[in-house]
Amino acid sequence: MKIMVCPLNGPRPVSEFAYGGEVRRMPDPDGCSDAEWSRYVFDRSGSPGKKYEWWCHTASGFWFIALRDTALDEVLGTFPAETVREGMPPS
Amino acid sequence: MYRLPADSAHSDAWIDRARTLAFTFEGCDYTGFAGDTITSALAAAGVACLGRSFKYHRPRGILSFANHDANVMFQVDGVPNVRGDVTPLAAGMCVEAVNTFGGLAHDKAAILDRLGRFLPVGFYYKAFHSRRFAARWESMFRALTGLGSVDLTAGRRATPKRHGFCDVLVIGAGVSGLAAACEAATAGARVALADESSRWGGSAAGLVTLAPGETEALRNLAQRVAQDPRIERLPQTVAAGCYADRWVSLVDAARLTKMRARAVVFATGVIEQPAVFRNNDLPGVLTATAGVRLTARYRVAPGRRIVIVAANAEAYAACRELLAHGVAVAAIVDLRSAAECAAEEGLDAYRMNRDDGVQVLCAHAPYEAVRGAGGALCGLIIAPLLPDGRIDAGARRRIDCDAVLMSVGWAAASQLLLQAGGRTEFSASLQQFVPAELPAGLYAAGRLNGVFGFAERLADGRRAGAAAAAHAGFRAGAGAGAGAAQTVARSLRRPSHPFPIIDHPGGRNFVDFDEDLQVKDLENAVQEGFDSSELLKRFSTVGMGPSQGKHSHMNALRILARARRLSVAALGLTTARPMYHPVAMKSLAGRSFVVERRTPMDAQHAALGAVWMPAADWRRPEYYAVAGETRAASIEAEVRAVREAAGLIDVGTLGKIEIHGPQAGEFLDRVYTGRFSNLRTGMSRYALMLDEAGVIVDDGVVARLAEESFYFTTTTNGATTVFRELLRLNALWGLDCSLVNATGHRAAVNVAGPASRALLQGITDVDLGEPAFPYLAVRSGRVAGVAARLLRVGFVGELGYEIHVAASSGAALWGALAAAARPRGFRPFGVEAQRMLRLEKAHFIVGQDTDGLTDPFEAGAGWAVHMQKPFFVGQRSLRILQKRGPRQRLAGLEFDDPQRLPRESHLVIESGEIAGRITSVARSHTLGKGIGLAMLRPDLATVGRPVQVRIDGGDMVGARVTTTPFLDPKNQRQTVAAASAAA
Amino acid sequence: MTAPAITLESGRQRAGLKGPRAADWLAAQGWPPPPRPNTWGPLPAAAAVAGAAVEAAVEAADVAADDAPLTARLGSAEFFVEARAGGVLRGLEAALERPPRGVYPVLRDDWSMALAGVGVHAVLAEVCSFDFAALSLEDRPVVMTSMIGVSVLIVPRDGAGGRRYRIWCDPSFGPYVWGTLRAVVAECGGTATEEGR
Amino acid sequence: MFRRHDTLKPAYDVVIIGAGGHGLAAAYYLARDHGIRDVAVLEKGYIGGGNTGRNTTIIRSNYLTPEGVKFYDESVRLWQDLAEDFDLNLFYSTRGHFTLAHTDSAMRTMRWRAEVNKHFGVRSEAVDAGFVQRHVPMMDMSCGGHAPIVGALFHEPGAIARHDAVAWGYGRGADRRGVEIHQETEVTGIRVAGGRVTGVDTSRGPVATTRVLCAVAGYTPRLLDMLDLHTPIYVHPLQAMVSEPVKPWLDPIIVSGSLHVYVSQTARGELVMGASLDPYELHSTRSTLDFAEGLASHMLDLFPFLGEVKVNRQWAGLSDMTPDFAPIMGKTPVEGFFLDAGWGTWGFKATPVCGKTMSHTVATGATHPLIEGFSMERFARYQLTGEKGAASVGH
Repeated sequence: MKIMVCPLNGPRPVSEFAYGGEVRRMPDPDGCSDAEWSRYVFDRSGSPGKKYEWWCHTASGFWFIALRDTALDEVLGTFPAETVREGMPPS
Repeated sequence: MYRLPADSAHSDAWIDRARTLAFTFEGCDYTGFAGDTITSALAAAGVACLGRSFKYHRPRGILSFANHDANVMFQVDGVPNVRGDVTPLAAGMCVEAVNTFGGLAHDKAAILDRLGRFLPVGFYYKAFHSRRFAARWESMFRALTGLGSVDLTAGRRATPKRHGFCDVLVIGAGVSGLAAACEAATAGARVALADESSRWGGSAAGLVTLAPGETEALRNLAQRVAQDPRIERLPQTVAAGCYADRWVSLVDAARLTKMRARAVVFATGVIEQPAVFRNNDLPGVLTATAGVRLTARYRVAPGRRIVIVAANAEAYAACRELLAHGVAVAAIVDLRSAAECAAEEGLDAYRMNRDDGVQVLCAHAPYEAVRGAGGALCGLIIAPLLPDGRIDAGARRRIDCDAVLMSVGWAAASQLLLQAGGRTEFSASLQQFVPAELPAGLYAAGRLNGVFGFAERLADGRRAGAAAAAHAGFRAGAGAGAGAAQTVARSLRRPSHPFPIIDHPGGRNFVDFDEDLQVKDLENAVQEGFDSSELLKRFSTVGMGPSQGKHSHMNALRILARARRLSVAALGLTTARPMYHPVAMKSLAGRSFVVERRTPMDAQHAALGAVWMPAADWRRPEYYAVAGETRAASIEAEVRAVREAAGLIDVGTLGKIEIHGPQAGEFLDRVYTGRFSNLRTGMSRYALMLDEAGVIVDDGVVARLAEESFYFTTTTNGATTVFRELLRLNALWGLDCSLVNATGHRAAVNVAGPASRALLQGITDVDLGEPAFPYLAVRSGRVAGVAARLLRVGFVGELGYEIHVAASSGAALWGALAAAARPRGFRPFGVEAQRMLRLEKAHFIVGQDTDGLTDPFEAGAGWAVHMQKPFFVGQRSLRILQKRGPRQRLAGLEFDDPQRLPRESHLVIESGEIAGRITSVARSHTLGKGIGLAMLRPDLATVGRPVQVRIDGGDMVGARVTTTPFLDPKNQRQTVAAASAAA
Repeated sequence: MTAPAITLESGRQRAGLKGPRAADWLAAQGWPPPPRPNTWGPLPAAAAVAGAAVEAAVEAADVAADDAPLTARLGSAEFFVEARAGGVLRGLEAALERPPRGVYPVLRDDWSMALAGVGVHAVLAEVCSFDFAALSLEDRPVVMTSMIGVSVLIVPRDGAGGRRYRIWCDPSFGPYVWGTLRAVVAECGGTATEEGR
Repeated sequence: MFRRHDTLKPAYDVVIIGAGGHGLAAAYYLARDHGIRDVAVLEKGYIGGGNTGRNTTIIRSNYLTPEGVKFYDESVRLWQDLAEDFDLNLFYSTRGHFTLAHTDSAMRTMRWRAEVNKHFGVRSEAVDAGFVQRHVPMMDMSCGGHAPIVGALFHEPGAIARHDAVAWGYGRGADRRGVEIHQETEVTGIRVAGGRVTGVDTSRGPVATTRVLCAVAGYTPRLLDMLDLHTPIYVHPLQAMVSEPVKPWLDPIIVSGSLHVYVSQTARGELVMGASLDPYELHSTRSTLDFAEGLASHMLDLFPFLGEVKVNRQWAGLSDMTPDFAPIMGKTPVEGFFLDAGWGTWGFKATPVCGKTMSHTVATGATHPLIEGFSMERFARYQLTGEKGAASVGH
């Protein structure tokens, strides 16, 4: 089974984690148009690529960010969740 | 075939003649020896025909004797599709052939063999498809299909599963595998060594004609493996699948081991491939390795007069081994030219001819195997093979024999390596696919790697073992790891013939023995346009049988290549997928752990006669059964108790969350539609949660315990996902607050009813009186001596208190409440009564009265939404939804005839169109009415509007949209008035 | 012990706390927190005396050694404290009733079990995908993982009786975890006991 | 059965991307019903090599919403005649389809579906546990004691068919009518001028055309990227596995939403088994062990006697999912570019009607009435289809 390296708990099989989807920037709800908002709510970057994703180690309730190649299922790196607020390093 | 006599020269390596085992096959009695497999015992008894083929029901015998003989599968003591060639014989076994009609000897379906020419490949697709035939073909095929049969009465067998861990996993314990394991262990790695066989040595095990040095080397390796504490030995273990990050499933009789390895060495070897010629499927025609294993290990001679069809050095080695065991070989028919033979095998051929009278015929090919009286093999017709590859059928002649051994080539057992993400390429010089690119941590060794010589395989194994250990972080010290530097020494000879396929006008030259596919079947498929390996496989089903193409895919590729005038290299293999070898479902399933949650009062509910219903991972009392009372009556009585006196319900399955910190209030403002930052300490408020699209996903109650501390509940079903999402949002927003999940650590009971205050006051130090403890207030204190949190709630529409205590005090709390309540007509109530009670108050249940698209306005919960807040999840979407307008509305219905009510999910029909659906319905005895909630088309959702509902059988019943709540619209029962009334 | 043995423990006293100031506050209470996330530390000497005294009365010596009071650091800002006898924790519990800003009490009503004996790793291999055998105990690890589908907290310790694993889980999963583990232990030829029975 | 074309023509009336069931069906109906025969079907791999050849071949129309039911019911009707249409046996076999309910809330959804179905004349019934037991007597109604079956949705017309043959049949039918099928031909770009399609670039050179139909399931997002079109489509693998052949014992198709199992027995005697989507995004068709473990365990909950039956092979396909579990079909903002996507886990059963409706839309330029509810714009308008409610229950 796939191994995910949790920044807190170390390498664990992916079955110990919950997938939280790709990290997406929320547009300013008051500034954006209805169209922009609906795109944020529904649209996804569906093509394979290197994506920043939310993952949660369920046994410890610890959320973090993983950079994963969704074509090959290769985890290229994991980061603490704060990274989301500090702004992500480029894929 | 027959058992060789005990012989002083060669001890019986694998069988114990002192212990005979009796068993039955097709109803007849047989005996074998301890150590025999089912197949070797039958072969020793002279039974040649062991099964019938899948499609034509032709008699079949041993082909490869290597765990992949799809035609030698048995029904053994009720177990279907048992591989006889590897299954150890046990006393009293009841063995039967699969896929016969009226028994193996007189299989009625054998008629299909004669019909054969009317059943070309793809024929199934082309016949019987008209309406007229449709029904008939189906019953026909369903009758003929399948192999073994399932015993529908067998019980579930739970075999354990375990996780395994090692630095280096070596798959295959042949010469190279053993060397790899020892080398890796020498470097200090934790090694696991797995092999299908019960003995180490692979194909070399048990051979008496190895060179002395080879025998000794093998013995030393086996001893080393047996003794080294760093090597975990896994004999009789099949590596069935190789998954991501070197996660390998290892299957043995007892269990499934999920092995996590830092590095894997594939020493899986090669699988011998049959020559393709007419009647190559007759019992008595088998691969040379099969014949050698029968002879050397089980002391069963394949025949009394044997012909070997040859195209490589292994053929001559096999011949030597047979001769050494005193088995007569009449002739070697070598497909290679005289020059090639002379160059490669000249000396061997000369010696065999001189010393043992073995006739060696070069540049000849098998043309047809001949069936004698009684169906047994009686001869092989051979013909000269011309330089251009054609057969000179005119010059054919017959050699009498009772067994034909085929040694014309190999297919790499690369399936696992490919599953693991390895890549192979076709080597024209070897006529074999060899590893090209391997992902980090994966290594190949031995014949799989194209290395055939004994010494070369030893070295290649050492090289791979050292490299694997190094990858896992273990570098051998000086002296050890001698093999590490060496490069792969691939065979200089050609172990496989480029085209061991002989055309015959009469066909019956089988390529795939599982699926009964002949040369022309594949050629026709290519003709039809199924001319890539994947399409050919799907249309002809080549390689789709139980052996997954292990004997057919190389020859099928060669036929495809010839038909398309391409090289095998240009075509490539079909994708390799798990399982490498079929795995029983019991092994995969294991004991299957099913998570169950229990509240601390579980035993008390059971004692009270609880009838359970599942709720998330929990079980909750649906109602409490009372002797001599119907389900309906019990539920009605539970409702009445709450309305007239008091009732208790275990609400411990609700999600219970604490949030602390300066920004806890703001956090709640963001995740719920309501405002909580302004909630007064000691008070609570209904809370509604949306997703980003504005859809209702959960609800509960938020209580403020202190300036910076809140305690709130979620639905039972939502508890886990809601808490997880809140953790994510907290990580995302980085507010100064932290969340605590108290769901399992706290027990909770709701005591509700006009008498609840009086009941509870007796056992608590909290002042429950007005105005000390008003509606929606929350207090801390002790109940029955236990530290408790009390919330005054009104979900069921009565004066009521939710009491939350530590889980370990839950049973005590329930006991105390029960004791206090009994004199007052106490009755515990279950989920059904609670649904009735809340329905009378028209409180919706998320997920029952709302669906995956319901927004708060449609649900009539707009009052709980504070659009003027700066932000909350779903708010922006609600603005859009407000513009769009509701697509449905939740409304209360009162039915015309309480005796004739619809069921939940029955449809509201308006002038022939679906105009809504009933989400909740019940006959309220409190009100003496039939009431319900329905999601209606907005234009129908106006008070007083009559609607029609279609019930079972298609009849219509009438109802009228009414105001809600149905009961006590001013909510007086759950506030002051009701309380004083009851006091 | 010659075979795996599992014990359902009772009578443990536990406290939990979390928050930005939890570590400092704990230290101020005389409970030095383990410096690194997901590690544990023993009870400070002062408290230990009181604790040990009580324990000596109730427990066999070797178990008391494995079973001495501990503080576990779960992630960076959450702590879990357990002692066998109430006396040890009374002070801390009292202080937690009125915590300062930035320190939040966490109710810990876990079920706890202890797994030990020869073949203990065979048992664990059937119920958990974590490689405990390869785990070094030098820096006192705390393992949060999933066991038969349930989140558990595990503290391994090497004691007189060999490797011994303390296992904590949410009480609502307690009966399931206990029932399953005792069955697996029994299958591996081991024994199961409930304290106070 | 189909010809191999050595060269691509410089231009075609219509280019269809993807030689799966959907693409070939569209080509077939374009040629047969609309007389448009100058069509090229471009396939990166081989005919039917995608989800057409990877699904578990279940055909049913027991959906939740009017648009869904009508659409699939038309499809089931088309299925019946395909074999004669193609002169090819599709092994279309009506088995009856049980979607098991283990909780009263699941039962509510079953009844909801049954009622909507019956309203549109589709034979479905919410049945009780006794009915299920009578029809599948060998099944353990307690499911190993932890998920007792309380009832089911019984859909009598539920059927299975030989998935590959469907693609081959449509392929042959299209081929015979002049459509060119080009395998091993990958589309590398889509040419647009002034907001309308002018052609496609391929691994074998450019092709001019004014109409492109994209029917590539899991590869849809990659194609849409070429046009900078955005959709909610996300891709997760869906896995399946098959057992060795055993003598027939299971007639109906059995689906359990809460146990994540669906199973049927093929004409060869194999048990074809599937479960729910993989839990995270991935664009590779790798297999996982935990899938096989979980599915086997749930299979034994239903059929404890299968312990000794061996699993022969596992595989996976890429499911193109949407937020409301309904497809995205019809026109797009790029004129001349038509989309048939978002089929997730149930594209196979809709193959014929997708071909019909998409060919109509491509040929006439007018969206076929049956697919109006599936437009790409519905998300921006917050007009999602109600299938979301049904998603929890089976395939």
